[in-house]
Amino acid sequence: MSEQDLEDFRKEVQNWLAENCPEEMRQPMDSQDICWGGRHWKFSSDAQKIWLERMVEKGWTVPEWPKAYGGAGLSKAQAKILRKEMKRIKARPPLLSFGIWMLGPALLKYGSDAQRQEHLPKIARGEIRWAQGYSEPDAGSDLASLKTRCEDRGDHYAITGQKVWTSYADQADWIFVLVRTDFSAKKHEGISFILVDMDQPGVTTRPIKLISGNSPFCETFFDEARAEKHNLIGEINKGWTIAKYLLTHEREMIGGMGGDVMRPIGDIAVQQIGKGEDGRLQDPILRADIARMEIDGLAFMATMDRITQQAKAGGGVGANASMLKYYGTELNKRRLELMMDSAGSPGLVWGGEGDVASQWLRTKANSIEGGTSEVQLNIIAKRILDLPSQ
Amino acid sequence: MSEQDLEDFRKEVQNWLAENCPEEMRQPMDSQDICWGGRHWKFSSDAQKIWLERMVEKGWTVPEWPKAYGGAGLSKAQAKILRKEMKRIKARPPLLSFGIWMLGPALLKYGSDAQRQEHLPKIARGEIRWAQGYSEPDAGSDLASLKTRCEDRGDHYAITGQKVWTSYADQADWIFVLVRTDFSAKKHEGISFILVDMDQPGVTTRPIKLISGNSPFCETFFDEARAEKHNLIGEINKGWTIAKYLLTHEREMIGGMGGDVMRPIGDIAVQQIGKGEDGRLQDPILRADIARMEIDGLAFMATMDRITQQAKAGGGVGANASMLKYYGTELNKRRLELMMDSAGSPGLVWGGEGDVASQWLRTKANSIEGGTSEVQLNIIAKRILDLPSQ
Amino acid sequence: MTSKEEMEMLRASASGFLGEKAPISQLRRLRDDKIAEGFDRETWTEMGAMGWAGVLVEEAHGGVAMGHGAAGILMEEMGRTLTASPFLSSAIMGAVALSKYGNASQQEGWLPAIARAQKIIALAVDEQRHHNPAHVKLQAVRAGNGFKLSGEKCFVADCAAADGFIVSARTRGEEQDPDGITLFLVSRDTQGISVENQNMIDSRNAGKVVFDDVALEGDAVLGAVDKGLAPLNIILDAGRAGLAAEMSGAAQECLDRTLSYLKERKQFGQTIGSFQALQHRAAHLYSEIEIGKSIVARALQMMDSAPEMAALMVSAAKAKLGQVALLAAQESIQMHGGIGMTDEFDIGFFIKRVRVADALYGSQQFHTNRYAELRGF
Amino acid sequence: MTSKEEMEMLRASASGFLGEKAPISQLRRLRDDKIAEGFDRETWTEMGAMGWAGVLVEEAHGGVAMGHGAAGILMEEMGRTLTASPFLSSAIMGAVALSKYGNASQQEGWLPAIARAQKIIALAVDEQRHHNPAHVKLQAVRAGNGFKLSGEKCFVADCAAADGFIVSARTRGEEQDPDGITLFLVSRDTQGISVENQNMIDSRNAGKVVFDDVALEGDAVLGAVDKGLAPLNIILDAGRAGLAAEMSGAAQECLDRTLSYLKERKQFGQTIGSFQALQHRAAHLYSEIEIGKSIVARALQMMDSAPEMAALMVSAAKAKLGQVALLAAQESIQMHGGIGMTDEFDIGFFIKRVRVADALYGSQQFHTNRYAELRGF
Repeated sequence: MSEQDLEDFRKEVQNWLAENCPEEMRQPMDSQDICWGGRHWKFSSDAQKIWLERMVEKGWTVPEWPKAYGGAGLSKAQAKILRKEMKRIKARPPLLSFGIWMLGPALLKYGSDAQRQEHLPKIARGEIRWAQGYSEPDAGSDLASLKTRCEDRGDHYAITGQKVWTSYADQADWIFVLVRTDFSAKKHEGISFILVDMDQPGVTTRPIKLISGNSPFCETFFDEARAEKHNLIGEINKGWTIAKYLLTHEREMIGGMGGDVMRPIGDIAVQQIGKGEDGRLQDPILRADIARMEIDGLAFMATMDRITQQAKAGGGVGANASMLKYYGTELNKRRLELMMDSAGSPGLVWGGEGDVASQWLRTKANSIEGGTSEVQLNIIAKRILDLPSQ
Repeated sequence: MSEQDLEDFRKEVQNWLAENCPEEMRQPMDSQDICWGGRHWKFSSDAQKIWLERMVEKGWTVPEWPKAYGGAGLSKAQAKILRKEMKRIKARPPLLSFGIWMLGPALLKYGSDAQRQEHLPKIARGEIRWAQGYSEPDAGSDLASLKTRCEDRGDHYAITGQKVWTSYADQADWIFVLVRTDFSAKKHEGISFILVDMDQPGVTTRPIKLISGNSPFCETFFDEARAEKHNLIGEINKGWTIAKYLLTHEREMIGGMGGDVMRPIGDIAVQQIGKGEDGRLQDPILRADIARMEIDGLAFMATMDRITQQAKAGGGVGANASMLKYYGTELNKRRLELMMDSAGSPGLVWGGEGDVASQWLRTKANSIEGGTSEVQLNIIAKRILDLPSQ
Repeated sequence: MTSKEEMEMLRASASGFLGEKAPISQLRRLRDDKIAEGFDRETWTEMGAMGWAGVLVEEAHGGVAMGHGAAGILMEEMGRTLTASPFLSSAIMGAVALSKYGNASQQEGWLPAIARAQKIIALAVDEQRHHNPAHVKLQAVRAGNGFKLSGEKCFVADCAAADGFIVSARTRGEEQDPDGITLFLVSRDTQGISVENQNMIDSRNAGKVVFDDVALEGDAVLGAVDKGLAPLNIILDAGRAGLAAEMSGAAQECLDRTLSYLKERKQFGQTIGSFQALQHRAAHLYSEIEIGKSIVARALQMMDSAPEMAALMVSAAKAKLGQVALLAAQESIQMHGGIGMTDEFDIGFFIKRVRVADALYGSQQFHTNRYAELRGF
Repeated sequence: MTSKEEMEMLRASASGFLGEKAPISQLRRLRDDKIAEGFDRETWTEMGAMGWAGVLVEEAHGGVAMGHGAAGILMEEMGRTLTASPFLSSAIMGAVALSKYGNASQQEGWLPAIARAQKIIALAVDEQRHHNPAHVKLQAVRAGNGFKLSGEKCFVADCAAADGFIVSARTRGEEQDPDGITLFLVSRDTQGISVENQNMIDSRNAGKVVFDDVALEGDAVLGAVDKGLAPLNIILDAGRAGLAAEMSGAAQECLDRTLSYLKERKQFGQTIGSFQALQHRAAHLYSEIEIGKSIVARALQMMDSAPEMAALMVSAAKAKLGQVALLAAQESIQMHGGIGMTDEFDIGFFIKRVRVADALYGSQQFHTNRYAELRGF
């Protein structure tokens, strides 16, 4: 596509957004303003509903997906323009979901055309909300030791077992699950990837209350839950390949949250603590800690850019996703520790000052979810540094 | 011994020192003023010679050793008084040596009376200078894998192999060596502890130049070196017990060097860098680092005292020697890094300002010699925290 | 002073009592039941009966006068069980304030009741988001024989249950002037005092106290008029040393619980405690905690032997233990993995308490800076 | 600006040349032979022939004008081999100073010779133990048409071989006054200049330069009278970004050598690189180095695109790389064990160079503080 074509596209996007993005959807949002979609979704406003419908119609909830599956078939360059233009007018995302982030990419890569046809458009339109069923109580870092059993019952599969850390499973419609289909094979070789409708008696969920007081995750129990045979993705017993793909994908996303690390906390500290006559933050020790943290934050952001660009040039991010995930999440933890240090006593009150305490506690999970920091360090040591196993 | 007896002893010591410690021996010393003794020792002054002779006569070079072996048979309380009184008048130690620190304690614990009789008085009198032969090129952290061969030749043993990190071996007269006497046994069970006269053609030494430019260590080569049979200490093949005892002993000594950690570096920095109008060190970032380092130094010193007192109350220091060694040496490295930071460019010149650069480089060995930090952490994990092996 | 043996007996009895009567499940219940006072009255009464509340009160006033070393042992054990009580506010800081600076009628009126856990004192000192005892705006204006107090204090621990407040007020000078600060002992029921509880992350009680034209007699002054900052710092140092002791107990408990988990949890076919990287981190944490305990012991000794000279050691201890306890809490969550993030599991209570304990009466940054200032650099 | 492909070609050719002609053994020989200049003339001449010395000089003056990104690649590769040369002093800082602030006769007189490695410029800026460019006592007093310079500079890198010095002098105001600093370009052979080499731990040349009533013409001024501090900081920022690049190369080399050793050394019957604790430390170090490289690249980009606005990024890079390279050097000695402490083994050369590179033109503490000041806190 020529520069001119892209410029035309930009104009078209600008015009369309100007006309179609409701004013209310251009306001700053917090977590309860997110539109997750799903069978039981209650729109928080007419504007939210209209905005989703209009974007769905354009295929812009999933702009790079093929038109056949509810997308707009945009090129990377076009999609970037769309993102930029939306950001320029501060348009809220019309729809967020694990379907868009996780299952969609997996189906596009490993699904059959029929499977894509069945599931992708519903994701694009926000009709079905998805959860992820990976970890189990005894399969955390060692995910491949999972035991959820999936048995062939002729015309369908029956699933029995327990998953944990299933995000918002209590509000989800369907779940993509890693299951064991062969108990006699080596642990990585008996795993399959399957889609399960949660609207059945065999599936129950229970929210997990976290130390932050919130419950974004659930335990999900399968008791002879039914899955249709055509909903097994890829080959049977080859689900680990898909799992690994999605883990790397997830890692990049979580590492990407490191974007937060550069929200300038020096400025926040100046507001909260004030400066002395010498123009320096009045807490000299905290000042040193914040300066070091900000420098690492700058360096990390520059690394995200550099590695993303290298990836675009070919070869992908590879095992460096582990490095980004490790460093970004540890940095974010440091950042929130310093936010707490800066906030002082108002930060120790639940719900006080941007709820910094909840944010702080939430970050402690960053270095656990999507593979712990220790797992990432193992991966770096083995795959990048080529150090031997014991 | 009653309080009154101790008071009388203190008076006696005071009087004796006042009369007998030469004025020159009460001046601050640096490393070239140390008296190491030995066959080829050249006294740096008459005063050094007289001071040694007088102290030897009193048995006060090794005050707690029995009189029969050249000591004074003092109780712990008396020895403490002697140390205190010497410190009060700033008396230099009359004699330092690996014989006093290392071999002496080993012989007192594991030697026969004849062996003690032969070697201890010469150590006490500074007549024989000892070196330690432990590490080998392929047996560092894994000391027990040592390969220096010791063969029975009927009336004597013949030793062949190579030792490294033998302190000042080029100036030593005798060496205590860990050798393998049984190559078929398990690695800890074929090791013996033996004393070797270095004044023979079968023993040669070569100084190792260090990154600091100094050469306190040597390589020592044994080529059919002769050792008398009566100079094997303890039982044959049971030398590992003695080695372990001395390693713990050495660890405590090196950890004890942590005493350095509290030489107040904040004051040095103030001298070197100056204070601003706010009364604070002019480098605000370094100030934060130094304050944290000093606090850890205070805490570490308090820990040395606490654990030494616990040890006196019975039970010994035990595996906590590893904790002290680990923490003390890492702290000392941090301390010298900050000394370099504070010194600025004059610290980057060889021999500049108290030769801080050499000291700084020297500290890098602290966490390697006497068992690396990694080995100490392994010991803490296994012996104190009771964590399982793989 | 108390003998080594008595100390060890005290520790054993405290550990037994707290483990049985006031374990973490008690704190969880206090939280879930939204008990405004933030502690269990019955447990506190029992602590009083055992003499704990009088640990720093002279025998003449009904205490047991065992000293700061003993108080530190109790704090350390309470740190292990995260037992909530007004011990720090009342039995440490309240007792020190009244014993050292109270007049005869203040002492008689309060000390015996403090020692028996019948009355509770809370310290109202902070006015800004960060601790800074020299920053006092709350005004005390002379009125007749006495004073009128107007202003606000925040982050007042145990304000909900307090029967009396020790308040720092400005009787002269500007906001940051070290001179011109006066301490007052004020009964809770005095006209014009209102208390606003806050929902703290450690589930204990703290909040704001507003003084609206509170009229006091002249004998409400604690110590000397205008000269309150030095006494206040000694009162605070007693509390800071106590908090350091509490954090050392909390850190040790985090380590112990983590070690148990490491020995039990299996991944990749192995006990995770056999992984060397985790072993080294646990061994490092062990070392830090040991180092921390020693400096706490020193600070407590100094509070017993020469409290006027204890500031350096107390700040070192408070700064070090803030750092160590946060490290311990963070490492314990990380090594527990996902389960450590769940509210159902007790480990998360530690990080929340440690954060509050670190901030209370000066964060690690505050005390690192104070240490450097006291050292003259 | 130089294309990606040209950059990669430059890196490959630099790596090849340095590995063959100027490996660490060259530095060892320079040290052992006590070569006062601290670098190898022949190698430097070859660098000139390859165009390296003119990397920042315009083509009109005989350079190749490839920019700071290219200069950074050369510094990074020289950091890997610890190649000593006056590249930083002359080809980076000297070239920037003259290109940006030199008058026509200064440019014509020096730039072509700099670009061909025929003349060497050194920067004489520090007067105290710590870098502080605003602190200038060295006096430049007006005398006739020109100036007389009196005073001393220390830690002047490459002073032994310098043909000319860029000197910061005070033409007005007090010691710390940012205003009143003037830069001069002074030929080495001017009457009154004496140089005293010091025996530096990195085996390169640096020393003191004394100016004793040095008489200069008015056209020896570089840039504007009294307004030298801002230009000086841009010249310094070029050097600082270069040093950060050098330290990133040194850090990477330390890691690479350590990884090789970890894969080869056996203890306890295992390759020590299989121990998880060492793996995690190596992986952490790898991450830090990657992070460090990115900020160096940013700083170099800024020097190319908007040098007046590069200060923040340059200080971030210099501070970060000082920290990362010292970590890398320390970890590599520790992981090599005893052998890492011996002079015979090359790894010890890195820690000594990194220490000097960290201190030169501002330590990590200096730049962390400068970063915070530029950020306004």
